[in-house]
Amino acid sequence: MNVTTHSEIAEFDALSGPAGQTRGRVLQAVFWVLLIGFVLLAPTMLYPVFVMQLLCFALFACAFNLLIGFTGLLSFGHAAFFGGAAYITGHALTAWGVPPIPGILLGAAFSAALGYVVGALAIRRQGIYFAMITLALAQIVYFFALQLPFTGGENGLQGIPRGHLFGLIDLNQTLNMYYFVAAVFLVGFLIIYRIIHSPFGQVLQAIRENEPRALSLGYNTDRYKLIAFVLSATLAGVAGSTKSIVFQFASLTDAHWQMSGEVILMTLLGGLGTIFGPVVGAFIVVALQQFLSAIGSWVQVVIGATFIACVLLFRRGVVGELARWLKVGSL
Amino acid sequence: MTDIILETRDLQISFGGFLAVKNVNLKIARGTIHAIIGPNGAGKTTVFNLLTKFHAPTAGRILFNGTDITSWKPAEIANHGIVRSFQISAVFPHLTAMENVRLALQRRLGVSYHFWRSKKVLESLDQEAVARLDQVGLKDFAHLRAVELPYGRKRALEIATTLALEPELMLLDEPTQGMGTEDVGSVTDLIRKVSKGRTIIMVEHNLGVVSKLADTITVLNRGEVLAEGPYEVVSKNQAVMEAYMGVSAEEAEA
Amino acid sequence: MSQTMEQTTAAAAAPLLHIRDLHAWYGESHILHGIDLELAEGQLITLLGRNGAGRTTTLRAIMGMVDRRTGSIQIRGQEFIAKPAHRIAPLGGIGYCPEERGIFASLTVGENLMLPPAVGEGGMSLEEIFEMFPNLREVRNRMGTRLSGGEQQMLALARILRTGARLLLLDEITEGLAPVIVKAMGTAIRKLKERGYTIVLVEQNFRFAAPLADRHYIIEHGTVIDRIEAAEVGASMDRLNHYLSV
Amino acid sequence: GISNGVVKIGVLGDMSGVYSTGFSGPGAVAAVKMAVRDFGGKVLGKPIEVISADHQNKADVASSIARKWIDEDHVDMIADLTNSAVALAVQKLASDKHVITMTTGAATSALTGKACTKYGIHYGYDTHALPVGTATAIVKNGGKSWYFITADYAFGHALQNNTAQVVKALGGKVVGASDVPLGSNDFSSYLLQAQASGAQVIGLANAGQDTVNAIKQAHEFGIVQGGQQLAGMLVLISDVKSLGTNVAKGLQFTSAWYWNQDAASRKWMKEYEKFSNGAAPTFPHAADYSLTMAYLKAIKAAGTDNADAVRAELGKMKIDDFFAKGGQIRQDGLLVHDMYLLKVQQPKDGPWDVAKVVRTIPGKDAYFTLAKGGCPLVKS
Amino acid sequence: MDPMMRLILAQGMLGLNNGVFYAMLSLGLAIIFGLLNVVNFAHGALYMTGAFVALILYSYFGIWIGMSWLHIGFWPALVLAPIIVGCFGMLMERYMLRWLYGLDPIYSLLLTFGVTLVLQGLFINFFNASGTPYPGQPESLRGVVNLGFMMFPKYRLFVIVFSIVVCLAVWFVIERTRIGAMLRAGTENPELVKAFGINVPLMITLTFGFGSGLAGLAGVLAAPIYSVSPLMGADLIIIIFAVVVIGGMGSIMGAVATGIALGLIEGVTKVFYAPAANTVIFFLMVVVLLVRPAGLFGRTR
Ligand SMILES: Nc1ncnc2c1ncn2[C@@H]1O[C@H](COP(=O)(O)OP(=O)(O)OP(=O)(O)O)[C@@H](O)[C@H]1O
Ligand SMILES: Nc1ncnc2c1ncn2[C@@H]1O[C@H](COP(=O)(O)OP(=O)(O)OP(=O)(O)O)[C@@H](O)[C@H]1O
Ligand SMILES: [Mg+2]
Ligand SMILES: [Mg+2]
Repeated sequence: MNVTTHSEIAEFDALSGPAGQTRGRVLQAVFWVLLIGFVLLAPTMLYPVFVMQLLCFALFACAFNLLIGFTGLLSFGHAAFFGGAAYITGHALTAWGVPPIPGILLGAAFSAALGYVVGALAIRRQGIYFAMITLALAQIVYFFALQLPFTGGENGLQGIPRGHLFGLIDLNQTLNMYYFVAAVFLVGFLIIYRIIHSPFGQVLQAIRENEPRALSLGYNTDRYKLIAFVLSATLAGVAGSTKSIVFQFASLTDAHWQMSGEVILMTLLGGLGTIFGPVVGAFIVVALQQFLSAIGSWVQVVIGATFIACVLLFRRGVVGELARWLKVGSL
Repeated sequence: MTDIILETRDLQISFGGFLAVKNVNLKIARGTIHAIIGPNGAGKTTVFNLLTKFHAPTAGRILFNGTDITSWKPAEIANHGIVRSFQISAVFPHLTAMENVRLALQRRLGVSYHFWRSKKVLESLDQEAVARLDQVGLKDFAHLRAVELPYGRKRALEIATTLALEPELMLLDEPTQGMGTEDVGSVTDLIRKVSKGRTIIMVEHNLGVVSKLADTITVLNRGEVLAEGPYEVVSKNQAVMEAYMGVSAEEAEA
Repeated sequence: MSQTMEQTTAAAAAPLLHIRDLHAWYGESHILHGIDLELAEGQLITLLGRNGAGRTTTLRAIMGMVDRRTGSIQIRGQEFIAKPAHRIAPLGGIGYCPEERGIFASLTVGENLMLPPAVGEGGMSLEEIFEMFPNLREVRNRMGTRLSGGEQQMLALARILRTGARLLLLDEITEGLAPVIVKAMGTAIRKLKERGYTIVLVEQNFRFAAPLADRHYIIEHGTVIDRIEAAEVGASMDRLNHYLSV
Repeated sequence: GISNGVVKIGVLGDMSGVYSTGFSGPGAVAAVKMAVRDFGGKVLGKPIEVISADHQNKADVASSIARKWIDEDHVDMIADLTNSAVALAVQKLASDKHVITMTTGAATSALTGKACTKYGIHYGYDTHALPVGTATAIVKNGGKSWYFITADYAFGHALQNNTAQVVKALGGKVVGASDVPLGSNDFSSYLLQAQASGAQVIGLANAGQDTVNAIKQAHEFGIVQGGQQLAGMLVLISDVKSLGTNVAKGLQFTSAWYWNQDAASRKWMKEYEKFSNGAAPTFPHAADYSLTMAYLKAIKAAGTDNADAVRAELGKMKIDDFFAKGGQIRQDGLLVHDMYLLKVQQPKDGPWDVAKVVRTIPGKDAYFTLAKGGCPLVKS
Repeated sequence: MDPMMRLILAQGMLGLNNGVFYAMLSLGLAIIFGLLNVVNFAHGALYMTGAFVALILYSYFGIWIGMSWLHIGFWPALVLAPIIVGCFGMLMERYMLRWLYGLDPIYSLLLTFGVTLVLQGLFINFFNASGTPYPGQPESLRGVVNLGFMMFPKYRLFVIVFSIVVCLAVWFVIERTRIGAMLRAGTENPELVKAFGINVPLMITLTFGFGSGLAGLAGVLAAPIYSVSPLMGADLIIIIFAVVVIGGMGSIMGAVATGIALGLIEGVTKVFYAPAANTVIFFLMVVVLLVRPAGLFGRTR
């Protein structure tokens, strides 16, 4: 029996002695400062809606990374959770007049449930099959998004009201909306950071690196994988819900497989299995789309080429390469 | 009558019609080291996989301390004290040696599903983890990542991790494979040391190691038990000589 | 061109196969720890040793079928250590018969037989092969794995004879065969030797190998621990028994 | 005065998808630019700038572009908005931000009905006006039972509903419908369903390439030979061209404009062909030209580009040019003007003369009345 | 005949028509997967490229070389397009995928996904996202055949027969020829095949080329039926993935049979509940996963 099945994703061979560890800590601190500083100050320098979009996708990518980077499972159907939650939140806000935060929670709950079903089915097969199955299941979700009466089919759910936070703060004010999104992002990011650095996270990493061994140590790996899947789906849902409030829109684009591909690109580009990588990756991809939109559909070519370059030349991603270059364990 | 910790009854598995293990009846006495030898492809690893539920047997039963465990899941087996090592070194390469061992200890705390807690809660285990590493001579390497350890040390780490689960029954698949001579010696000593108070089943090609360690030897050939007994008995067995060494009867007499 | 000339002259004097300090790894497992051996054109040597000693790995290392190898492998004076796996057989004129026989389950006997491409002049014709292994003629259209162990072994040998290889690496060709077939294999190997083939034989069955070999190498733990010429076998029986006994 | 010292017109259209060749696309941008040129490039002494973008037929893409145009680039008016889902989304968003939209490519009558807005103008045609000509003619000719093949989004459903109303009002009936995703490339299975339904008429509530594909495949499967009639509810002359007049023979369709309808139109057509390097215009392109002119004239008349003032001016103006005859923009934002029922013919006046005008439908018959539209703004 | 029966048969014919495309595509995918362990996401894009090559040969190539009267028609395209697409596939294997062997197969999936985006983007840029009709359908295949229960276009009938013949031919080549024997042997035990002196890397390149060529061929066949559009392969590839999960990657014939069967099922579903037709395959996939995780013809790898 072949037991060397640990995935080679994010294979670091950099040495990290004690010196590397201190350096790693310093660098992490730098990243934290940069991140929080950026989140707080960005709307003064950049178009706030653009930054909100960035943050939503960054959260989405981080949630996705929880699965691929820290559990070693490539889901090719994460758009289902992102888009699905967007629809649920949109509907709750539009039709039932639910306030924003309960709306987001509803979306997240939906994604969690959906994640449970998809995850339970998909973990029956491994590796490449896992990817194909998640893709196909996401396609079913897409079908429902297209067919169910409340989703508005190809029109999408339009004009979702942003509403008032705690009945007080008007989210139609751009800056209010912005800081709400920033808060959601930071909370989500912290949750992910905590999951990675929890006892549970340790087991996930063990499973990623050597599943049979983890199994022989008495860990019910399928259960852990499923929980990780559900967590990832839930947070992806939070990102989707928030985005639907920002743009007042839930549409098929959010649930389309190309979205699943984009989130993979963001994560890969930033660095699979790194903490800050997906944020950086999301920034690069969203900014690329934004600034390249002038050249129209060439965007897709550029995105595709980035994908190829990433896979061929720097599989560790921007942050992963940086970590290796600075010889620190993880960022 | 000896105390039997593990027993198999007519254990059998076929892969697409190919019987890799046929009618294997093992009785492992508590507190002994039991070696399984046999030519490549005899089914040794497969027997291990059956015992630890990585494969489901096509027929037969497995009894552990008298309980039928045939239908248990791999994780359950491990939780009841049967832990295995692997033919190829099985560590978590990007975790430090200490974290490797700690993963085995961690289950005891019952926090493994706690994704909302900081892993600082695990630090209470650090001391014990280091002690375990010390047992196998890896104390000084506690903070190196496993991928950075030389091969022999990885095997030692694997054994330390396995031990940390305090298994009643340890299964070691070719613990000395791919090691230099010095390492073989130290691992042999290590196994002898840790065998106190527990039962070990091991697969090993290196007969030097087997003869030094094993109380009982089972010889497998083509999925079947060919002979069983202490080293002196098995090594005189005619069938074993032929099947395993290819020395025919006349030659042995000559 | 003069260089090629030199090589050919050198080859005539040098052994056909010359291995020095061969190390090999599977992944991280360091299996061979420095193998040295040599044999001249037309000779037959055996690699003896216990299970797991590394004899199979030696042959696989020659064929480039390990994850990493270092040292030197010269065939007719040409260095092979850095050659990619698929160039080794044609360049060296080698036929390899693997331990598990390597019969392809999804191919018929005929297809299995015709699969390896020619690596040299003068390969046996189908007629010659069927003469040598009459059993194979009848089972030509059967699927590879529906053969008895003995037939599979014959097929594995036969298919490399077809290729015109002059250097044969044979791994445990008597493994698990009935005595009568072992005998037949013995006859076949003897015939091949008479025809001038050069052969490396990995064997557990010393009785089978002894009368055929010019020299025995004893391998343990990935190194050659002893080397016994055919003539010395009688005198060295004790030593041999010690190496090989359980 | 002019905000930011420039009048910015954003052409938000389908630049690469199913509607990029007939309804929108580079042809629409050209029409708007030509209008700006013809207006003199300046209004109230300030330059006029035209920017454009591709909404890829996705309402979300469109709204985020529109949002950015309005927030960041200070666009004063958004034109074209082909695709009903896009138009509905952008019209609402822009109105919330007090920016005028002048939709032309999109057809749904909801734009000036339930979903009407203060600054949203629907210019050219709508799903109510289309069947009035075509469906009436067909039902009166005996095509009483209908089966619809419908583009599965706002536009298709609106067109199907409006057509069904006309059919029922004249005593016909609808026996079934198939919803087909936008941009589908195989209509054969839907056509078979339609065939099996036994309906006399297969109504195509779709547009552009979809309509062309459906008609072509109906011919391939011998459905027309089998005795059923096809009715394209929204057909452009470019569609007729790509079908070929043989396949399209006998087809009747309703259009907001036909280039060969009068001298002014022929003249404009020539100008446009010159301006856009030989590309022939469709009626939405003509509408794009006409609406730009109207908008600029309104600014000039109002003396400012302030949305409220310009909108008021647009409501007051008589719109009467080569494109719109007897046109008037109502309170709900709808431009009411005459429509034409065309019939495919063998070309006489050059390659684009694929049809002839059979009947002119006066604006008041073609469009719904203010009261019937259901626009909430109209109450007072 | 009962009209319901008629409709079922008619939709079944269309389903068969789709099914042969599924079969041909999953066949190519299975061949590539079998030998290289690469799941080629770009397979759909290669199919699309095949269709475009046919379109370009007919409508544009002449203009490009300044001979606007030149239209390279369907029959030459049927030969040329697979060759061109096959060559592209070989370049892709040789200069990209090769660097990823030995890594987690996920990377090759991602790489081919990237290739898909690039190809789609390029064709959108040059031909826009909507379909362009392929005008080169051969005269001899125009018109309809009366099947008794429906009028069926001759061309589609040709496609069904031709594709089945191609699938059988591929099956024959793989199961009955020496080249096929090498391929099968390579799938089973590439190491040993290499040791026999067969240039396995070259064989892999050629196989990839062949699999890609099959996709290209399917593209040419599709061109006259569906209008040629940059996105024509995008949704198809996901269906093909589901086909592969249902059928398992076990056997060549398994891929073909599953493809055709699913096309038929899809077609018949249209009769009863048309909106579900696009998804029935995915539901089937779920059922198969629950009952036989390895797929209908699959062996676990
Ligand atoms: N999952 C499997 N599917 C099919 N055949 C298998 C599987 N696992 C093992 N086998 C076959 O079962 C037989 C026994 O294999 P096993 O690995 O148990 O041998 P072993 O005695 O451990 O040999 P070695 O000393 O080489 O490790 C072999 O012929 C092997 O090919
Ligand atoms: N693919 C592999 N990966 C890791 N270790 C391996 C592999 N193949 C063989 N080994 C190990 O290498 C060592 C030498 O094996 P080898 O097959 O060369 O032995 P051998 O002398 O031929 O014995 P046998 O009589 O069993 O054939 C053994 O310990 C074996 O377990
Ligand atoms: Mg083994
Ligand atoms: Mg061997």
